[in-house]
Amino acid sequence: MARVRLEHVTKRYDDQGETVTAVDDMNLDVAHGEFICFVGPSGCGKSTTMETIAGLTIPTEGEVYIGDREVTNLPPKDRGIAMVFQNIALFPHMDVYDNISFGLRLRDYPQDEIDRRVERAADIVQLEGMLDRMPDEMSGGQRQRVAIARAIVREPDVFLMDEPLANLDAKLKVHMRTELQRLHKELDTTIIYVTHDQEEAMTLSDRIAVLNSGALQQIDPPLTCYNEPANLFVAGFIGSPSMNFVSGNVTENSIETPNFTLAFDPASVEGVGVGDELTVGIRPEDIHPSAKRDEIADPSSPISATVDILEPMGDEIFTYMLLGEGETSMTQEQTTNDQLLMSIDPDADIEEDDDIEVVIDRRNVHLFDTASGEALVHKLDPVGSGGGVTGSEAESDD
Amino acid sequence: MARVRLEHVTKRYDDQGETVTAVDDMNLDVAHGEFICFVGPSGCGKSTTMETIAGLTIPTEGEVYIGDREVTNLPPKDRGIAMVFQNIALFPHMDVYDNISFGLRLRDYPQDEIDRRVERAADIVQLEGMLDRMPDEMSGGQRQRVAIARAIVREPDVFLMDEPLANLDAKLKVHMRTELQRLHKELDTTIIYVTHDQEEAMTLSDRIAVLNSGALQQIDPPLTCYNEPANLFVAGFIGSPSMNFVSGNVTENSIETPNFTLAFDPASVEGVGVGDELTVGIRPEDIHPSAKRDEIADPSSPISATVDILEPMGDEIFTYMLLGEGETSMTQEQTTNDQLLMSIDPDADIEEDDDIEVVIDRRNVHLFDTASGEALVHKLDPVGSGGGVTGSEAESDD
Amino acid sequence: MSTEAGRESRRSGALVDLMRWMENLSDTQYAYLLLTPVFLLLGMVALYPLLRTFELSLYALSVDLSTTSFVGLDNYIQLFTGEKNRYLPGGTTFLPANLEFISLLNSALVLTLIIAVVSVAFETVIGLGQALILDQDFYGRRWVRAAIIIPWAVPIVIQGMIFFLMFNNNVGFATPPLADLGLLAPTNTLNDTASATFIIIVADIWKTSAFMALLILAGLQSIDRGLYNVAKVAGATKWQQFKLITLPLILPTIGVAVLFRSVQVMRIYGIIPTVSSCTVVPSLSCMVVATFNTREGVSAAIAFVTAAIIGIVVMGLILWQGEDAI
Amino acid sequence: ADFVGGGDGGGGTGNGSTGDGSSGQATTVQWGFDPVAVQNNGPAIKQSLHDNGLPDSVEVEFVPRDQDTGKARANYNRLLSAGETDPDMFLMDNGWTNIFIQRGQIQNLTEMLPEEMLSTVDNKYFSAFTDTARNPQNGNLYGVPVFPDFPTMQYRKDLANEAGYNPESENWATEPMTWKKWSNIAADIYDNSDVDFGFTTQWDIYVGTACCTFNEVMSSWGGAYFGGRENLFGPVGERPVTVNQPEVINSLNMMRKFVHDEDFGGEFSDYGGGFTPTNILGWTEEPSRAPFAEGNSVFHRNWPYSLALCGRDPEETDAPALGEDLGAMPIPYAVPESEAAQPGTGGTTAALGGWHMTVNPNSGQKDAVQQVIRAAMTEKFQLKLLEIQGWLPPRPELFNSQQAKDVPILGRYMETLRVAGDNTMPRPVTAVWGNQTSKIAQQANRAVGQEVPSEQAMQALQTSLKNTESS
Amino acid sequence: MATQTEDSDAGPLERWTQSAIENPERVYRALFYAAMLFFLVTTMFPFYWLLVLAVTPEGNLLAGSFLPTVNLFGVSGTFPLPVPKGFNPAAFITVFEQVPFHLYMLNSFALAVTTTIIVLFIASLAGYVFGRLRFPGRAFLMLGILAISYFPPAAFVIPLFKVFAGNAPVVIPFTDIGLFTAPRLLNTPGSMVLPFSSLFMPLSVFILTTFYGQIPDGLEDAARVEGTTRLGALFRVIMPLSAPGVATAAVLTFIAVYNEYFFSSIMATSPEATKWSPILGGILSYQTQYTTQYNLMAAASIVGVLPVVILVVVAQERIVSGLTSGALKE
Ligand SMILES: Nc1ncnc2c1ncn2[C@@H]1O[C@H](COP(=O)(O)OP(=O)(O)OP(=O)(O)O)[C@@H](O)[C@H]1O
Ligand SMILES: Nc1ncnc2c1ncn2[C@@H]1O[C@H](COP(=O)(O)OP(=O)(O)OP(=O)(O)O)[C@@H](O)[C@H]1O
Ligand SMILES: [Mg+2]
Ligand SMILES: [Mg+2]
Repeated sequence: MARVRLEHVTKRYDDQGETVTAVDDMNLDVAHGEFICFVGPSGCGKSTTMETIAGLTIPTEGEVYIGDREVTNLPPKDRGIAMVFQNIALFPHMDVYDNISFGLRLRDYPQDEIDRRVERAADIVQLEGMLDRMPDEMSGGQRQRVAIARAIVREPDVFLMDEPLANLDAKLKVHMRTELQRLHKELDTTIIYVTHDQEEAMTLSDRIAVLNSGALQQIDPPLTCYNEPANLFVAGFIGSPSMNFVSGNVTENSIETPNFTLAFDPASVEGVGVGDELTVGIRPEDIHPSAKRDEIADPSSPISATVDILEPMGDEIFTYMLLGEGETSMTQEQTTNDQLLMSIDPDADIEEDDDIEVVIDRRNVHLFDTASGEALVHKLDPVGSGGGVTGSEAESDD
Repeated sequence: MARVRLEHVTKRYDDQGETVTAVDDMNLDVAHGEFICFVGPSGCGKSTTMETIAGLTIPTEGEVYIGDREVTNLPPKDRGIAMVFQNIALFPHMDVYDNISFGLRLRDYPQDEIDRRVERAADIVQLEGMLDRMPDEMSGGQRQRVAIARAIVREPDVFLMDEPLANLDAKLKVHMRTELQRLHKELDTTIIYVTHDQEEAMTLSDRIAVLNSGALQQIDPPLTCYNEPANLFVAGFIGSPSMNFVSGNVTENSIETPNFTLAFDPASVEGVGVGDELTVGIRPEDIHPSAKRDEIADPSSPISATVDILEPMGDEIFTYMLLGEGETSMTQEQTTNDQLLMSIDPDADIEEDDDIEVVIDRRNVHLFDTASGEALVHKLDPVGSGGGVTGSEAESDD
Repeated sequence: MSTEAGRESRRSGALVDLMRWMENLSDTQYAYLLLTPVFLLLGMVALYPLLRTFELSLYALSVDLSTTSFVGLDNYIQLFTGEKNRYLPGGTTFLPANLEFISLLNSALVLTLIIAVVSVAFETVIGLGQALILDQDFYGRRWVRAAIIIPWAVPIVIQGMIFFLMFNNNVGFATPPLADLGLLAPTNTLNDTASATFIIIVADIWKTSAFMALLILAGLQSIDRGLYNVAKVAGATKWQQFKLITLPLILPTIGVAVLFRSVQVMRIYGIIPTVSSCTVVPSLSCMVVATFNTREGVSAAIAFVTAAIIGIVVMGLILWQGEDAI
Repeated sequence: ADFVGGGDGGGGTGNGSTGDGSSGQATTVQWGFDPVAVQNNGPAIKQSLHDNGLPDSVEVEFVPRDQDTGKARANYNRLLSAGETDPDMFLMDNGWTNIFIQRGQIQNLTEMLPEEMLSTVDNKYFSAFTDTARNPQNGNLYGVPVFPDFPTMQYRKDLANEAGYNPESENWATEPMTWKKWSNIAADIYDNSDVDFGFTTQWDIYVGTACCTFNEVMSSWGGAYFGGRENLFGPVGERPVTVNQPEVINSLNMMRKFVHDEDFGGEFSDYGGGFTPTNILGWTEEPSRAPFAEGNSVFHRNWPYSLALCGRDPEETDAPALGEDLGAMPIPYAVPESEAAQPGTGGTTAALGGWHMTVNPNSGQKDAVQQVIRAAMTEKFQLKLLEIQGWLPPRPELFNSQQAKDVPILGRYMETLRVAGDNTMPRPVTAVWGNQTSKIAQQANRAVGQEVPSEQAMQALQTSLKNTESS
Repeated sequence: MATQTEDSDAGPLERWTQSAIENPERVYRALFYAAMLFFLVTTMFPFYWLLVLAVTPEGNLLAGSFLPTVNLFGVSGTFPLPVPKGFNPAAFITVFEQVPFHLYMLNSFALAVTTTIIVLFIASLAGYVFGRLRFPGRAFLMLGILAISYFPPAAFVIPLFKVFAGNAPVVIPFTDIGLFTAPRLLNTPGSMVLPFSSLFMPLSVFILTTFYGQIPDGLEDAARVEGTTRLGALFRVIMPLSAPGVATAAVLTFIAVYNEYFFSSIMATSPEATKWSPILGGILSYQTQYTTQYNLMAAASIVGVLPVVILVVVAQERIVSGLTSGALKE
C-alpha cells in the first residue's frame, strides 16, 4: 500500500556558511490512493520535499515512510515511485521513445509490452508520431510532455509530479488533467503533485498542502482551503485574485476598519474580545455592487468607493476600488486598508473613476488574529436587521 | 524606434528527411512600445518565432525588421533585445549576481551603475540576499526569476519573454505582472511575450497573437480575441474553460443543432444561406440557468439538460451538462454536440444528476463556417419576441 | 535610443567593425575564418615538412651514400617486396616472412599492430576504471588523483629506465617471478622479442592509462548530475546508470581517447630503445628512426607508410564507432 | 717547443699577449666536445690548449654534444647538411667519421693543414687508428686523432694470487695468452673463490658487440666479417662476406663454452667453461663493469675508463673500486697471426674505439681552427688529457714516456695498453656498416644465447650481410 | 554447515556475505576501495622503484639485488619489495650541482606554458567550429587535422631543421624554387614551440571539439542575446563550462611538451640549458658514453615531475567541477 508519511522531516543546506532551511519539520500523511497538491510560494520547499520522498535528498532530520516501510535511507529505485522533474531533465542522448521507455527497459519488460505502454503514454500526452525525435528537436511543451510520459508508463505506487504542466497551454492542460485523473483512478496510485496553478490544484486534488518557508500551513480539501483558510498566509495565497485584507478593531458590536465598519458580535466568536486587533478578509467575488444587494443573503451595509482600475478578464472584470480619501489613484503609495478588489460580471455597467457603492457578503467574511495570523471565523453570524454597518467618517465626507 | 516586423518569415527544420515547418509564412507588425502576447498550443512555433526575432535562428525564408533596419542576418547582440528563455538558460558557472550583470559587464558599464541596476532587478524579482547563490542552489522559480532579472537589467529596446512566469506561484505572478507593466511604461520598450496563462495574456497585452501550427491566426486586443475570435481555432483556444461548440444547420429562421434550436435570420449575416453547415460557439459563462433568464437582455428559449459533473472552482462552478439522451454519463464516448459546459456562481443551488433548464445569451453566440472555420458573426440579432427557439425532439422526449 | 546602442559605439571603431563583419559571416564562412589559424600553423609547420619528406621518399641514396637519384615510388614498392629489409635493424622484416609467431613479431608492421591492439584494449579498460574511481567523492581523493596521474607525467626515457632496471639482469627483480609464470624468458629477457614486447606493453599501459583516465574523467565530470536523479527514480541500478547514462555520454570522449591512443601507440618509439632495442622490438617508428641517418629515402617512405596504416586503422575505428565519431 | 709562438698567418697579432685579447679582436672557435669532459675539465683543457701554443686571441668554446654517440652523429649530420657554420670543429667517433667523409660533409684536412702537421699524423700516430679518419679511396686525411680507446682484459690480481697464479712473474700484463689457457685459469680461479662471476663482458644486442667484443673474439680466432684486414673499409659489394667460416663459428662456440659449458662433441673439452653468466647477453659496458668493480668477478673485458675507475683506491672513493688489486692483460687469442684464416687477423686483438677532431667545411675561421688543432696535437696537451681525462695519447711513443707512466692509476696499465694499441682491429666502417651492426649483434647474441646453433646464426648473418652489401 | 546458514555460529565470511546481501552498498564500497588500492599500488609502485633508485648510491646501483634477504624467526627469505641499497639523499642535490638542472626545468616550463597557451587558443577556435557549427567540409577538415598526428615526428624534423637553420631558402616542395629564407630559429624557443604547437594541436582540437559540442545551445544563445559575439560566447561561456575538457587538454599538452625531447634535442643543437634544451636534455646529461648515473637520472626525474604533479593537483580542481547542472530546464 502506498501510503506516504513524512515525520519531522527537515532539510537544511549549507550555503557558504549560512544555513538555508528548505524544509522545516514537515509532518505529512498521505493516504493510499490520495491525490495531494503541494502549493506555496516559489522557494518554499516543495521540490525539496518531493526529492525527500523520492530519496534523491536525504533529510537532515526526520523519517520518510512509504507503504509500511521506513525508506529514509532507501535508494530511489527501491521506493516504487515515478517522478516528473521540475527541470524536465530528458536524456539528451536518447530519442523520445527511448526516454519514455527508459524505466521499462530497466526492468526488462517484454518488448511488445514496452511498445504498448509507450504508445499509450505518447497518446495520452499527444506526442504520437514524435517518438523518434531527439529532445533538442522539440519545443518546451513537447519536452515536458515527454517527461510526463516517461513517468506514467511506469505505473508505480506513487507518482511525484513537480509542475508537470507548467509549460503547456490551457487546452492541453485541461486534457492532461483529465488524463491524470483517469490514470489516478485506473492505477489506484498515490499522487503528489506540485503546481502553481490554483485551478489545477482545485480540480485535481483530494487535499491541498499549502507550504510556506519550508513549513506546512494547512492540508485540507481544496474547498476547505478556499473557504476556511487556516491562517492569513493560506487565505492570501489561495484564490486568484487574492483575498482583500483590511485591518480592524473589535468594538462592542462591530469591527471597525479605517474605512468602514462591519456589524459583529464579539461574543459569537470564541477568544475574541473588545479592543482586539483583527484582520478582515474578503474575497473579491464576495463584494458586490449595491444594486445586487437583494440577491445576497446577508449583505453588509453599503460602502462607498471609487473605481480606480478596471481589468476586464473576459468572463469577469476585476475592479480595483479606492476607499477613504478616494481622490488619489493607485500610482501613489497607499495602504492596503484603503483598497478593495471586486470581481464582477463582464456585463456590469461600470467605468473607471465612477463613484459606486458596494456591499460585502457577510456570510463569507473571514476574521484572522492579526498577531498570530490564525483564522478565527470564516462566516459572520447574521446580525438582526442587517444593521450596524455604517460608513466610516471618511466615507460620509465623500 | 523599436518597431518589430516579420515579413513572410518561414522556418523549417529538417528532421531525418522529413521537414518540420515550425513557422509558416508569418507576417507580424508590432508597433513601438506595444506589448504583444503570443499564445498557441504547445509546439505551434512561438519560441521559434521569438528566436527568429532575437537572431538565434535564421529564418529559412522572409525578413525580420527591428526599428527601421532589416536585421534578418544581424547577430543577436546588435539587435538591442533582451530575452527570457523558456528553458531559463542560466550560466551555471556564475552566481546570481554575475548572471544578472552579465550583459552589463559585457558593455563595460561602470561598476556602481551595474550594482545599482542589479540590486533594483533583484528587488523586482524578490531575490534580494540571494545574489551570491549559484544556480544549482536555487529552486525552479528562483532560477526563473534570475532569468527575468538578467533580461530586465539590460533595459533594451525590445524584450522577448518566453513563458517567463511559468514556474512562479500565483501571487508572485501577479506581482511580476505589475512590475512588467511598470517597466514597460517606464522604459517605453516593445515587449513580445509568450504565455500559456490566459489571464496573463489578457491583463498584460495590448494585442494577443494567436498562433497555430506555425501560422498566425489572429492578432488583436485581448477582448477582441475573446469576444470576436477570428475563427474556430481562436474561439476554442482563448477562454478557459473553452467555448462550447455545437454543429448546426441553417434553416429559414433558425439554426438547428442536434439537441436544440436557435432562432436565427439567415439574411442578417452575409454569406450564410439556408442549408449551410455552421458551428455554433457559446462560452460557458453565456449559459445561464433558466432562473436567471430575466437578467439577460436576449435569452434563448430554455434548453433542458442533465447535470453530469460539477467542478467547484472556488469563485465559480463548472457545470458539465448532457443534452439529448442524457442518461449516459461522461465516461462513455459522446459527441461534443451532446455536451455543454456552463459556468455558474458558487452559491447556485445545483447538484449532479439534476435535470435543469438553461438559457443561452444570444448576444454572445458565435457562428463559424464549419468548413473553413472562419467566424461569421459574434452576436445574433435579437429576434422579435424571443421566439423561434424550440427544444429539439430529443429534448421534448426528456 | 536606448542606452545599450550608445554603449556599443563607444568602443573603438576598427575592432567593432571587425567584430561586426565577423558576426555577419555565414556559418560556413565563419567556420573557415576561425579555422585559418589552425591551418596556417599546421600548413607551415606540419604540411610543408611533410611534403618535403614525401619528396625525400622518392629518392634513393647510392650505396656509397654520396649521390641520390630519383626513383619514384621504388622505395615504397621495395618496402613491400622485402628488398628494403636489409636496411632494417637486425632480422626485422617489414611484412612478416611467414606466419610463424616469431616471424610475425619480427615484422615491423605486425608487431606494431599487436602492441597497438593489446595496449589500447587494456588502457581503455584500466583508464575507465581509474576514471570511475576518481569520479567518486571520498576522503583524500585529490591525492589519489595526483597519484594515478603521475605515470603520465614521467618522461618516456625515465619510464624506460624504470622498466629497464626492473628487468635488467644485474639488479632487476621482476624477471624471475614473471618467468616462473611463463610470461617472460628467464634469461636474456630484454633481448627476447616476445618478452621485451610484453614488458614494453606493460610499461606503455602503466604510463598511458593515466592519459585515458584523465580524458574519461573529464567526460564524466561534464555529465549533468540531474540525469542521474532521473535514472535513479526510474529504478536504475548503479550498473544500469553506468550503462545507459554514463557510458553513452562519455562515449565521445572515450572515442577521442581511443583514437589518439591508437594513433600514439602505433608510433611507439621512445620506450623501445630505453628498455630494449629497436632490433629486438622493431616497431614502425623504430624503423623510421633506424634508417633515418643512413637512408633518408627509406626512412621517409616508412614514415608515410606508417601514416597510411594509421590512417586505415583510424578510418576503421571511426566507421566502427559510427559516423558521428567525427 | 716548436709549437710555441704563433703559427703562420696569425703571427703578427697573437703572441700570447693578453693585451690583444682585450682589444675585442679575439676569434672564438666553437668545438663540439665530449659533454663529460667539458663538465669536469673544460677550463683545464682550454688552459692546456693555450699553454701549448694557442694564442689568446683565439678563444675556444666547447659545445657539449649529446652523450649518446648515435645522437651526436645524427646531430652533426643535420648541422652539416643544413650548412651550419657552428661549431667550427667536432669530436667524431672513429665509428662514424668515415660516413661523414664518404658524404663529403667534413673538411679535407690534407688540403687544409700544413705539411708538417700532416706528416706528424702520418708518422707519429697509431696508424690503424688514424686510418679511420682517412678516405679509404685516396688516403686523404679528414680528422686528426684525439684519443684512441683499446680494451684490455681486466682481472682481480688478488684472486689470481690466491689461486696460486703469479701474474707478475708470468708477465700477464704484456704477454697475451691463449683463450684455452686463459679459460682454464678463469675457471680455476672462479671455482676457488666465492665470486659470482668468472668473466664479465658485453654481448648485448648493440653496436659494441659488433664493433668490439664479437669482433675481437672472432679476430683472435683468425676470422673476419669481410675477409682480410684490407677489406675493412670496402669496397662494399666486391669484398667477400666471411662470417659463415669455421673460425667465426668456433669463436662463437668458444663463447658458448664459457657461458654454458657446452663442449660441442669434445671440441672444447680442454677449455674451461661455465664461468660466464648469461647476463652478458644483456650487458653493455657499465652493467658488466658493476659486478667487477664490486669485486664480484674474476675477469672483465673493458675500455681504459674502466681501469681508471676500478683502479682507484677504495679508501678514496665512495664508489666500489679495486685499487691495486686490479690487473690488466691483453685480450687472449686462439690462433696466432700467422695461422689466421683471414689475412691480418689472429693473435691478441683489441677493438678500436676513439675520437678524432674534424673541421666544419663551412667554418669562417679556419686559420684559428688550425691553431687549435696545432695546439691539440702537442704531446704535452695529449699527456694532459691522459692525466685529467684518462684519454689515451694517439701516439704510440707517448705510451712509453715516463710522463704517461706517472699518471695516477692509468699509468700502471700503460704497458698493457700499448700491447693492445699495437694489436687493434678497427671496425669495418663503410657506408653500410650502420645497417650491418645490428644484424651482426643480433646473430652473435642469439648464438651465444643458445637460441640457435652458431652455424645457423652465422648462415643467417651471411645472407643478410650479403644483402646489405649488394647495391 | 552450508545447510544451517541461519545459525548464529556462521563463520565471519558467511556473516559478511549475509550482511552484504542485505546491504549491497557495502559490497560496492568494499569493491571500490579494493579497486582504488589496486590502482594506487600499480601506478605508484614503479614510481616507488624510481625513488629507491634515486637514493641508492651510484656505485651500488648495478650490482647486487634490491631485494634484501630477511631473516624472520629463523626462516630466511627474500623480501618481496625492493629497498634502497644504501641511502644517499644527496643525489637530489647533486643533480643541481652537476648541471644547472633548474635551468633545464625552467626551459621546459616556459616552453610548455607557451605551447599550451597557443594550443588552447587555436584549438579552442577549431573546437568551437567543429563542435558547434555545421558546414560543408567539416569531416574532411577534421580528418585532415587528425592526419597530422599519424606521422612519426621524424617525418617533420629534417625539413623543419633546415628551415629553422635559416641558411637556405624555403623551397616549394618538388621543385628547386626558393621562396624566402626563414629567420634563424635554432636554439631559440621559437624552433620548439612552433612544431610542438602543431604536433600537439590535433589532440586538443579533438578534445575541445567533443566538449564544446556538448554544451547546450541554450547557453550560447543566452550569451549571444546578452550581447556577446559568437567568439565572446566561446570564451565567456562555452570555455568555462567545458572546464573539465579545457583543463584536460591543457594538462595533456603541458605534460607532453614538458617531457618532449625528440624535437628539442634537435632544435637545440647541443644539450645546453642556454640553448633551450629541455628537462630531458638535463636528465640525459647524467649519462656518459659508458656510464649512466641512474640514481641522478631518477632523482632528477622525481624533481622534474613535481611541478607537473602540482599542476595536476591544481588543474584537477577544474577537471572535477562538473558545471552544467542548474543551467537549463529542458
Ligand atoms: N531542431 C528541431 N528539429 C526539428 N523540429 C524542431 C526543432 N526545433 C523545434 N522543432 C519543432 O518546431 C515546432 C515549433 O517549436 P517551438 O519551440 O517554436 O514551439 P513553441 O510554440 O515554443 O511550443 P511550446 O509552447 O511547447 O514551447 C515544434 O513542433 C517542434 O517540434
Ligand atoms: N543546494 C542548495 N543550496 C542552498 N539552498 C538550496 C539548495 N537547493 C535549494 N535551496 C533552497 O531551498 C529552498 C527550497 O527549494 P525548493 O526547490 O524546494 O523550492 P520550491 O518550493 O520547489 O520552489 P519553486 O516553486 O521555485 O520550484 C529554496 O529557497 C532554495 O533556494
Ligand atoms: Mg521547485
Ligand atoms: Mg516554446
